[in-house]
Amino acid sequence: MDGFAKYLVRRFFQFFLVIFLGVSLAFLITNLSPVDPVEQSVSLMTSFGATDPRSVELMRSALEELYGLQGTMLDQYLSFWGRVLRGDFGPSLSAFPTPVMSLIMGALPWTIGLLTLALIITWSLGNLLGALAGYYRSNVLLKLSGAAVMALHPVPAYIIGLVLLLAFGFIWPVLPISGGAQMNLQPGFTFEYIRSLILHGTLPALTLVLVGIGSWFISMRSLVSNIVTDDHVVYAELGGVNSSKIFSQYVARNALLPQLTGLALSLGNVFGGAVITEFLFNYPGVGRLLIQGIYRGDYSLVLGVTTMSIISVAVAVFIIDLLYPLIDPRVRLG
Amino acid sequence: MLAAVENKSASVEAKPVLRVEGLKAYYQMNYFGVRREVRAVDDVSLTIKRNEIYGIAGESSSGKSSLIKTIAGAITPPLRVVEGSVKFDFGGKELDVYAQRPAMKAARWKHLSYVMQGSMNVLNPVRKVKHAFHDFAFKHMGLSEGEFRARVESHLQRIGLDPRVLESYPHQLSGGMRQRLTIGLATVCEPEFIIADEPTTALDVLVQQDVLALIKGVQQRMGSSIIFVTHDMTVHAAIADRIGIVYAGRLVEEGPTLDVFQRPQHPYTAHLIASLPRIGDTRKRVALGGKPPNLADPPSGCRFHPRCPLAVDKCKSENPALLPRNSGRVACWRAGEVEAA
Amino acid sequence: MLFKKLAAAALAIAAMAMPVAAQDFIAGIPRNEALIIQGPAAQNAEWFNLWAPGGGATTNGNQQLTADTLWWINPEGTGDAAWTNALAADKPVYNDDFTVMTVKLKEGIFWSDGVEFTADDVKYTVDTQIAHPGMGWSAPFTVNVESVEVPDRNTVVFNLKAPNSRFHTLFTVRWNAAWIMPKHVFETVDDPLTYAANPPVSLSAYVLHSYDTAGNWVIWKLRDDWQRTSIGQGLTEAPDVKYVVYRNAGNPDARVIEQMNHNLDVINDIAPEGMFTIARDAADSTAYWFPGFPFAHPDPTLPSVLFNHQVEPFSNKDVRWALALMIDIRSVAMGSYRGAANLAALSTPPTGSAITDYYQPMQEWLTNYEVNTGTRTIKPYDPTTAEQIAALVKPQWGDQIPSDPTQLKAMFGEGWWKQDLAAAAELLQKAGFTKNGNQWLKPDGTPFTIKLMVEGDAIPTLARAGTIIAQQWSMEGIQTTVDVAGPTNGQRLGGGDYEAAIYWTVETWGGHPDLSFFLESYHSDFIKPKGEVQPPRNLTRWQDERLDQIIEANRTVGFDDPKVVELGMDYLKLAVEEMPFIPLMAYNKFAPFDTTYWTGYPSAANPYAASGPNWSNLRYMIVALEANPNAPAAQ
Amino acid sequence: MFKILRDLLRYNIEFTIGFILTLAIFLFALAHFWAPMPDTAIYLLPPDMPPSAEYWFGTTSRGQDVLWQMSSAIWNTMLFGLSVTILSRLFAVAVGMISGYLGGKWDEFLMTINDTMIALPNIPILLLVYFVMRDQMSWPVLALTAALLGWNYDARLIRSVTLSLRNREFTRHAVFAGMSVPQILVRQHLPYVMPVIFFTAMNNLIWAIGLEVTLSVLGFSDINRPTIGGMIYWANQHQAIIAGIWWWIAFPIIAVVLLFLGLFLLAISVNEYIDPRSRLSRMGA
Repeated sequence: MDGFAKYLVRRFFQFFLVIFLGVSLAFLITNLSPVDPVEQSVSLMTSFGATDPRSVELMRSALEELYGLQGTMLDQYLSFWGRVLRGDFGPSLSAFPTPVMSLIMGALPWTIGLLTLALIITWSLGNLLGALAGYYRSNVLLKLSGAAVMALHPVPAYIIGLVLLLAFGFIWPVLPISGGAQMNLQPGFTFEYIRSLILHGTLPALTLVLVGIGSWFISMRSLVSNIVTDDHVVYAELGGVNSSKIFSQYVARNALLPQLTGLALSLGNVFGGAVITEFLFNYPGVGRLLIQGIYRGDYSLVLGVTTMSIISVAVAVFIIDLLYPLIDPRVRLG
Repeated sequence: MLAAVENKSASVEAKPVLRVEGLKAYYQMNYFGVRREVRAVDDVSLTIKRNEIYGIAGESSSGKSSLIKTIAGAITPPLRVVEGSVKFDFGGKELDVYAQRPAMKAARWKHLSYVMQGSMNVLNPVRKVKHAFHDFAFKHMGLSEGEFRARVESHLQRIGLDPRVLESYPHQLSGGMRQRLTIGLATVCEPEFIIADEPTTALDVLVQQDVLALIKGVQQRMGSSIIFVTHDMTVHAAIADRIGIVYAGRLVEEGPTLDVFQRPQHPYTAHLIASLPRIGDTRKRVALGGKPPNLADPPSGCRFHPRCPLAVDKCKSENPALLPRNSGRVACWRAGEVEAA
Repeated sequence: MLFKKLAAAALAIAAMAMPVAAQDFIAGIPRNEALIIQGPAAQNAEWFNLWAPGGGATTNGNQQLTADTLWWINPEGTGDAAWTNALAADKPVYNDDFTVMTVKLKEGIFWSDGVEFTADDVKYTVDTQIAHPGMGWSAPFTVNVESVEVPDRNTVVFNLKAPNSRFHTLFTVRWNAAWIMPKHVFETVDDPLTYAANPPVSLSAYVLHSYDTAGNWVIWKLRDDWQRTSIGQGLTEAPDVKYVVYRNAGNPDARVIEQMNHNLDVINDIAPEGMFTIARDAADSTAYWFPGFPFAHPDPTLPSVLFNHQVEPFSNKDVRWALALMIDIRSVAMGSYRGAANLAALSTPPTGSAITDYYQPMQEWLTNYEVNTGTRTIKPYDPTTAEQIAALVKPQWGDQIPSDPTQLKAMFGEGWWKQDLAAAAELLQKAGFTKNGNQWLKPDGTPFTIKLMVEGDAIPTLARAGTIIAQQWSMEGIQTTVDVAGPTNGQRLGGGDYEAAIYWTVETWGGHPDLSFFLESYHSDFIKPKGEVQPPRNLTRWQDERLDQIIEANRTVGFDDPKVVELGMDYLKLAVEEMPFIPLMAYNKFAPFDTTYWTGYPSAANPYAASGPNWSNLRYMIVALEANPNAPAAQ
Repeated sequence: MFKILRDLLRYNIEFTIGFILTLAIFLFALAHFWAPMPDTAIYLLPPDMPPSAEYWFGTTSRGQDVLWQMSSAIWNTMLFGLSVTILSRLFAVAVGMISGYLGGKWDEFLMTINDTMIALPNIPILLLVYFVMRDQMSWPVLALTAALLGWNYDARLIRSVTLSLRNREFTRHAVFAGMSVPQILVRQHLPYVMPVIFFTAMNNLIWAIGLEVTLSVLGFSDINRPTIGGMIYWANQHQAIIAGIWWWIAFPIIAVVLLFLGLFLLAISVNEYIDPRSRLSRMGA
């Protein structure tokens, strides 16, 4: 227990160090970006109206003050940490004065709902198919599905999404291609709304599944085909243990361990959003928010999303590290 | 057919439990340029009697491991049986390993168990030991869960293991304990036949002695037969009733252990025995020249001839058959001459 | 087994999906009472304060449908018809030296919460913004306004700090303008900068109905008292459009699909190819600005090749002219717009009143204009480019392309400069350049190469134009690479961090000959040294005394004075001579309308409103639309 | 080496198919050096021509031959992808093996950096770096940036392999035999790590190409340089899919898929060849 406590302290320290380094790096890169939120706002305000040059100067300095962008980078860095510790990323610069946090919180349920579901489907299906394909190497159906997955794997997400959009939005227009739910529908636990959510989520989720399944499939198949030559599997076969038991308890169970780490990491990454898919299907999630933030030079928002993402990945890695001994009896902490 | 079996059951004691006839098992590879066949098991015939420990000896890559895997029906392509048969006789029922696969599968562990090479790693690392017993043996025993557990525990105690190991994970046990456990697993169903492939190789000498005693003890209690493979002649001396010497995929000599050790008939056997350390023996060991042959391209005639101190021209061209001589069998044109050497 | 399950799941999804067609596209709102307009995704979906920074920047209908101010100019209109008195009863009245502007307001106009609109609202709008420097129109009010007086409830008097004959343009909507604030609402608010104005009080015919917190749509509904608005007072019967839906319809491909599925009535912009697809596959249910090719609606902006005059050798007008003469405008038109471009040789957009005020009267001058190449003089203008482009697109469009030159000029522009490589070479030699093999060397002996900046994704047609011009220059020995600036485009242009770029630096009223909209900012007083940020519009940092004189003269002339056109021509002639940037064409937008539910959209033949959904005067289109009697019945 | 290749070709059908596919696409991509027109030239051919005898894969809306565009695009994309893959493999191997073998403080230090990099979200960081670099952002810089973001997960994998090798018999032998740390890592451990490298390289390559396409789709690409992402970018700008110019996108995607199938088959057959374990089981003990 003493060893465990020591380990926990060390691991905790590392956890915070990772977050500190990651967020600092993100702050640095974001602040080096030449996209200036003040200029973006000024050009938004002046690009369509007849604005005389003297006013623009005035507008610029007023905005700098309003956005709190005065002071050195170090000042901003320190005040940034101060706010982060309070769970506040300050006001968004492109949606001033709405707090970044409320923008993220508005987008997060969409992203988490869509991505978590898609990830779980992808992970389960990819691992199941991959494990079966690795174990029953001569099965024709599995070979075919393997070939299909392999062929799909290198196709870019954007293309898969676009093809789905075209197929189910135009050629056979049965699914909505844009947005998160039907327009003017009251959100709530009503059949109508949930059905609408599912319908709107189908194409983006399908895109994510088709895009993501390949790497799980391939890594699982490779893990399994290594494990089937392990002594304990060969021995179980010689021992006449029935093959479904060998598959589930001797092969898949061992192969799943590294995949769980991958799952945890991917779950952590959910907070970063699925940029291309959200962008393509107009899904109101974090990925779309992030891209808008980048385009508009809203580095409060970009930093907010990035920080959330860093923290969630670090937490996921941390949790899986702590849970690992429960999943894999060989690993002991300390 | 069934009637014939019934008829023979009277003479069950006399019947061998394992009969290997003209067995040829080759690695047939078209991979990586090694397109030739590797004749890992080349025309081997042997029988093993009830209640007998049969040792198979030979250098590494002599094909002894392939032979025992082929006997166990544990081969996967590219190793294939080309000719011959492996037949067990369990309680009077003849079982052809390669012709009756489903029956063979059902017989595993009930009648035939296996102690594998590197058997320290044969237990599933992520499951507790008790699951292994359950998976392997439960269905053969016809017991309730509780009875089964009690049986396993008493069995473990008998072989000197604390039943609490059942609740452990394999990595929590020492190498010796794991080995014992494997033997326990292999013997829990009290099978008629046990195949043991280098079960003691990775153990240190003290544990090795311990394990050998255990195997022997279990065998004697159950009256099982064991086919036992190791390159270590001292192990054979300690445990085997009969031994067979394998060289380059062929059985070159076979006989009662004592006879083979005292009067080896094949020059290769003689070499193996001569190279054993003996107390008080100060003679210099003479190393055998050359390397074990490449099984993909074996020498003509007697495969041992390039290394044989007694080789004559005939050895290079004609392959000697394994023929009875004295108390055993030997395959050598100059069989017996080695005794004088 | 698994595959069976998968197939079953797919069927289940399909079964759930089938009823989509049978369902209202918008829950609870009859499709045939709603006009669906393309809007962008709103980041700040719950924010309806138009006066805070960035307020109104999202095209969600807020400023398009609820805000109002004194006057409007229809960018497509000509002459008096282009002018609308909205909240003002009449045109602005200035005193002689343009230091006081008096405005009479209309009566009987009410905010949507029932409070009457008065002169106090106007005064409050100006005073409040001056008091809060972060607000949208705070800066121009601070610069211009000394005080605002309200002698009676229908009159506002602005006392200006200095003479300004264009002060009223702050309250004149082209795209937007200083919208009037509801005094009775903002008075109760602590900080007008952080007030979300949710729900917004409307001063125009539509009012907020509902919106998506995720920013994908906003629905506006016709006010019950629509008559008590400036737009309603001009109508004889209630508008057919009961609901206006601004929805984010996704990327250009999704927009085309949605319109062909009749889920999007008004598209803001798509690529020419998307437009052609709609014209090919959905011709029966769509309307366009032109009835056939080139379809597009020209915005009053002027995409040009911009040069940074503070970077050598672009300060030399001979170099700029040489680069202009190296361009084969026909390829540029074909490559950027598939020929559907409205070409411009003059430095003002060829739209609205500019055609009759400037382009047509100046044709003769252009035809006779001479350029001295150093060795000879040439007449570079080619008035037949419209016919040439017509010949290029005829194979694809056949009978849609008329043969009457006048009609062709309306479609493809009046004319442009002939590609003249020999003259271009002479001009470069005149500027001290030498040619080594197929590579031009600058006077200092280094190779002449150009980085041509384009925006890229948001304005794809200009990126396309850029790659063609780059290729033409490269082929003539000036290695040109295209540099995509993306979101940094505006800043790099403003900061002078570019050599050459494709963008616009000229925008006009469209419906009025006055050029002060952009020209005011071209005065040399506002030019910043290299490295500092230039205020909007004079992005090339062109500096010329003659230009300053024109600008100064324009300041002292009234908005509707005939002299305005004369000064405009002086500017245009100067711009031809100096070629500070190479004007290419109008910014053509492909904005097809779905006629399944609505008819009576504006067009080149009946340009009663602008067609872009982010232009505020779209409201004049919305109230004019008629329900299509053949529309599918509501469910 | 040559003999191994010949034997692999002769006796391993998977290797043969993979080899032929990869070689064919490599030669096809190589052919762009002999293209009849520069790959940046536009409007030299009639636009929007469907595939025909004259233009096998049709022409783009920009008047380019899809065949030659693809040829250049595959070359450039693979150059980018392979650069990312090789660079990131180097990082991953170095960090993973050193961390796994040395353990202790070094391990903690390297894994902290590693975990930090894992936690950084790729797309925003890449886009921000793109903004910072602006027109200095050439493809090698982009490749380096991507490589810096793409090694960390695999480094952890390699670390765990090395960790398990550290306590093996042969490592102890090597230590007693006086081998230096780099020698042990390179000679003794690398062969075991190689399969991991091969297997992750495929995924990394796909990731890198996906990244290139993503950046292009979002409008952050060097549009002067034909790449797979660049082709998609331009096809998008011309709404090619909706306009029915499917050959502009379909052929490059098919080529990429074939290339990856080829690479995958190569990888699994070579993997079998170099994996000490699977070779062992094949040869028999």
